[in-house]
Amino acid sequence: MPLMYPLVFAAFLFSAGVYGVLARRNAVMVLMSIELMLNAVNVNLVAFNAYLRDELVSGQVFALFVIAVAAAEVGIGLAIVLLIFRNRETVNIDEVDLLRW
Amino acid sequence: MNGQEVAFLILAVIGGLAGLLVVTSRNVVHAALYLVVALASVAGVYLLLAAPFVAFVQVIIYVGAIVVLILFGIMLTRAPVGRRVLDNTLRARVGAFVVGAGVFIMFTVFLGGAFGDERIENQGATATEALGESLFRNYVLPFEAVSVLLLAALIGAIVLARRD
Amino acid sequence: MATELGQQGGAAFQAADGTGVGIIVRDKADRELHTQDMTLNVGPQHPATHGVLRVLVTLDGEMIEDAQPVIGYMHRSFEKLAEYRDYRQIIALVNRHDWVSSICNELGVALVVERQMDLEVPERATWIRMLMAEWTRVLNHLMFVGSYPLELGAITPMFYAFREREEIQALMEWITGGRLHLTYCRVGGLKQDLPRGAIQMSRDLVPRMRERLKEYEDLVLGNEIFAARTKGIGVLPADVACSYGVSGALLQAAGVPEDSRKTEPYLFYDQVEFDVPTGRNGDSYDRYATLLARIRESLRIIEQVNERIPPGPVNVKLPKVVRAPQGHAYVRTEAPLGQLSYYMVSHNEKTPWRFKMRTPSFNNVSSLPYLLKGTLLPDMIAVMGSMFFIVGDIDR
Amino acid sequence: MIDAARDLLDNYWVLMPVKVLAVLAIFLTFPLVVGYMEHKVMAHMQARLGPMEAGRFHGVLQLVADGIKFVQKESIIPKAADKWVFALAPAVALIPAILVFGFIPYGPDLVPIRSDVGLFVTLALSSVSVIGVLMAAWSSANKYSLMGGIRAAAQLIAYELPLVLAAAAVAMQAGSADLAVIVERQGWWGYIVGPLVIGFFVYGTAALAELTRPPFDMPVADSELVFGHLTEYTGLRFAFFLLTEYAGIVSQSAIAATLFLGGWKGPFLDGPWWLAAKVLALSFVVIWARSTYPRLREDQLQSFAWLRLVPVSLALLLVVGFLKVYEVGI
Amino acid sequence: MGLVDSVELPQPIKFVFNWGRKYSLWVFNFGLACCAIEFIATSMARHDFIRLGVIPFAHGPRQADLLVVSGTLTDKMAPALQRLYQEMPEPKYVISFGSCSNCGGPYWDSYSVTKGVDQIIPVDVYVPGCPPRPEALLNGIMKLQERIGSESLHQRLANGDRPEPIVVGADA
Amino acid sequence: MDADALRDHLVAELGDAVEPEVSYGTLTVTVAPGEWRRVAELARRGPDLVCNFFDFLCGVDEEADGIAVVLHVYSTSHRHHLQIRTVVPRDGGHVPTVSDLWAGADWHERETAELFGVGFDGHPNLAKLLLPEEFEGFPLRKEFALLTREAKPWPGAKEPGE
Repeated sequence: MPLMYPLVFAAFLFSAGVYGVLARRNAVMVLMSIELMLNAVNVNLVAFNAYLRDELVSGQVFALFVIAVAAAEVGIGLAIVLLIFRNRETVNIDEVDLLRW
Repeated sequence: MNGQEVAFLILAVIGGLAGLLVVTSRNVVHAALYLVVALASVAGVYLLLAAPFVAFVQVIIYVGAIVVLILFGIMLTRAPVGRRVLDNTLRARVGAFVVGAGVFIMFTVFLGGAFGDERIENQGATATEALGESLFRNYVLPFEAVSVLLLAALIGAIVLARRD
Repeated sequence: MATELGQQGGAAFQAADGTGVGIIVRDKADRELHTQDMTLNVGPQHPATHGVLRVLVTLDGEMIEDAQPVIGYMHRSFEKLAEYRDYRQIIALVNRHDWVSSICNELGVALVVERQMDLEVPERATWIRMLMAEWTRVLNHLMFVGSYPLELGAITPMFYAFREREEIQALMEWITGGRLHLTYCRVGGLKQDLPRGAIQMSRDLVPRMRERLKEYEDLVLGNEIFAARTKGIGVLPADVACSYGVSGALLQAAGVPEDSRKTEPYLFYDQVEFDVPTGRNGDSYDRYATLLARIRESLRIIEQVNERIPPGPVNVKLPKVVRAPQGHAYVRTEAPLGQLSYYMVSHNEKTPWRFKMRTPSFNNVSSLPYLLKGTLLPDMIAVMGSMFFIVGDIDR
Repeated sequence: MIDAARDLLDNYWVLMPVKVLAVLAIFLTFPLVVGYMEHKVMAHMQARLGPMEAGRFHGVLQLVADGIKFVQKESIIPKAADKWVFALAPAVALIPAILVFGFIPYGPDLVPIRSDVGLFVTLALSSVSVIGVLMAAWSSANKYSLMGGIRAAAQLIAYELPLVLAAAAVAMQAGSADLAVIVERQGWWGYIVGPLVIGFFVYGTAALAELTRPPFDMPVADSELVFGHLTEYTGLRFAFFLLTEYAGIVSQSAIAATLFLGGWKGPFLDGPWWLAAKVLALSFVVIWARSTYPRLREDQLQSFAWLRLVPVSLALLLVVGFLKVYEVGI
Repeated sequence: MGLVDSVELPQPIKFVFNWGRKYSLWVFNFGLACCAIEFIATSMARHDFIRLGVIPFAHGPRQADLLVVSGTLTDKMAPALQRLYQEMPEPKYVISFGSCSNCGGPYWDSYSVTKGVDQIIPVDVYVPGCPPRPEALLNGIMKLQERIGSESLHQRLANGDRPEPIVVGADA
Repeated sequence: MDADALRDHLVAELGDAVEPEVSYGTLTVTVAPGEWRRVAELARRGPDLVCNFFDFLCGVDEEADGIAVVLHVYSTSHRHHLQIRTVVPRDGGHVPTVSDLWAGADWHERETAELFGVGFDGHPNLAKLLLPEEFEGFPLRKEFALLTREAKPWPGAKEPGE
């Protein structure tokens, strides 16, 4: 399989994520877009791992790390979203511009 | 074109489409469900790239936990629906589109220039054992760092979500 | 920027009001908003209400901020219909308002009419009335002994309770010919004498029931999950209970030994030995335990009554048309669910002028808003189940 | 003749359909058996008889009759519902439940799909079903459904952790995540002699919670939420959810039997029948729990997971690791 | 609704389908008053209608095939019953259990009681009694099953051709 | 205190404001609507009365005299019953609420209001309790005839009391 296949796929997912982060104003949607970007990175990692036939399988190990970090990020992110919602009754990030509420 | 490539293309098209829908859907819950599809096809891509362990971890963590968590959050926050709640203004969206498309083109061109002719040779699936060895021999330190990060995230989430 | 309301498919929660552009500084009370209140309509036909009681619940997350029972779905206008029925027909009518304690309901009517007519009931009839009333009490309590765990998710006790009920109902059927609405009491006595072997049947049944009661204690009271679900849940303090007029097992569980069989004995309750069980904390667990203890006490009474029924007539001769003299009378009895009193105004006609039924469930359930405030939604079931009410008894 | 048959079976394109059919057959029979068992076992525990008429002999065809009935029922999609999500939800719940059956080792060489990480595959697949539940809950446009869904999600997240940890302890003990290898390395008595017996109980409890079976059935608690996420479902779609539930019981029992009870191994004559017997025994326990316990409250459920099961399973992992490293045999 | 009732099915298929419906009557108990207790008694140990394939696991109307209205229907409750009936998917059957739901019973002259559920929804089986004994309900269920075993869904649903309701005990 | 002692006590406390009557062992005091609240408060708080247990509150149609409102309370500590009665006019009759003295009176007053059409001043929410919102009339008043009875004769073989 040409290496470009997964790379283009990853690039596409990544740019979709970029678009999402910029275009969305709902915090949960932004979180989801970030997940897309992280996944794109992972695809790259695993693809290069396969391409390089790495003895240490570093690509896959890093992918696992990224997944763990993503889980932590979503946990924290959603905790923040719920907190904001509870206090402000909105999950739209551009309405959360008051430092103290 | 061999079977593997065909399978990859199918997965990529499904995943790409789902990814696109995630960022354009007007309904948060639909977006989250499209995210499931995108993540599952990514897991399929891992399988094709001879990384079954990562693929199933992807399913357990992403589909089984992260998306469930996201859906949980959405349902608690009453699942807002509609373009105006979810998206920025048209101008911001056009800007975002330009940035996104630029990133995509840039990546494609650069990576195509660098690795355009390279091929991934077929190989047997990575043994989980090899992955484990590498993880706990060469990457113990990052592994521990990630554990601490997770712990910190856990505590942070609890602190944030507490009522008082 | 106004937010669009979620009115499309699946938006089960209605979205919040739009918030203004920039930030509108809200006053403090507004700022402490939690998750949005949600009005949940439990009922009218909701399994938890075993019957038709609707509760309008305002929720904050899973916390109940306000609960308003909406009743009347079973309002069958007993009080009006009683004004169109003569005293014998009223007996057939009223044993239907609390449909699992028919004898106890009829008994009150017979007593209030007899009181107003100054009738002396034969001794044998009074003892038999007591026997039947106590078996009815056991029958009634068994119903709740089974249904309360069912509401908490334990299905089996219900089946056991009905196994027991069927045995008692067999006895009732032998005596009266009916299963549910026995219509056995009459003004001035009883419909008929006991059939052969009835007392022996009743004697045999008591130890059997005692044995079975132990099963409930093991299966339900001894269950950790049951205890965790009910201890400290739905605490009803004694003074609040009194001011709501809560009675029966609920009041006794709150620590008030109020039971008109003891405090103002009617029939021959002053001639038998029994205790009024009380609880300590007034929570759901205590209410259930009190209910079981009440069954034990009833069995004790039955045991004594079995031995004391004297021979003799069971009826007094009455004129063809029964007229209660002018005046008003009040009779208070201890129905299985609590204090059942009848207040009758008579104008010396063949039908009563006004027939007020003070049913236990009506007062008991009116304390629900007090009990439910501040509890969790799943606790609502634990609290409501422990109220031991019959919807017909609320709405009449 | 036998050689010919063997050659035939060696052909991938012959073998694959055979495997698919076999898995489907297991998937369609065992849940029905368990469903019928639930009827009968509960009935006899409650001094009743249970179904007696359908199929003449003790109502053996009761669930078949149910199936035929559900096929004929009108399928209603509520007007306010999100149609696609509503219609797809049963499939999303059902398909992973079927797939799990493909990874279970039924006998010495009877593993339909053998995978290096079979343990993770089965766990991953059984956790996907909850997406179907959430889809059903949200799309029904019904408050009871939604609350059921929220509860299901919270419950799943909480109990996924002890489940995976207990399974990880087994993988650690066996030194493999391949289910076939895990069975190979157990004696017929499985891992229930030794510290892993705690793991068995943790796994069993967590699996019960994942299945939303009593005493962890708050998401579908009838006295609180009518039928949870199933409230608005009718006919065949509802039947799919029911099938998913019973298939879940079977597959979780099978995984538990594989991990802790020696899978297809038995005191004499190893083979799939042992697995079947163990699965039925474990399903019996699941049903037994249903007719014994009331359900917990939501917060009690959460604190039970986080304050009891998670620490216990972590400690178990520690102990197993310690014993493994210092080669103290279990 | 679908294929099942749009055409008259051939006999063997019809037989199997009717058999399935006959022995899988998921019942929703619209328990209103006294009769609900006798209904519960019927589902319990001694009478146990699960023997006949009447499964009381339908927690909501959506899963129910058989609606048993047991007890007094009041005017305040009637809209809820109507809505509940509409929420049930076809083919659905209704048993009116007890005098009150048949005709108002002892509350025939009340100002707040609906004089019979058949004013609100169509009824397949009437079980008279105040309250009827569990055996009467079992009898009603068996009579209904007999009818289901020989009926044609096509006629019932597409043509709206409902046979005369069964009255338990009328032929005795 | 038994009913007679209670009567003497109340007469001593309230004088002419009350009109006591002991009927079959239960003391009923009839008061003017204006005195309703005062007597109720005394019954609740009076140190010798302490009627803390709310039994019932109901209406009685007294035809030409108006509508009687009857309140029955009980003392769990002294074990005595007290019935307080007042008569209000048929049209627009009203008495002050006692739902703040006994929480249980809340529903009883709502019920009496909808069945008899008696107003209770100061009641927090006098909405219909038992009947559907659209129901018209006060069914427990004597002039409210049962329509079914008018349209259809008594189906039994005998009239009541025959």
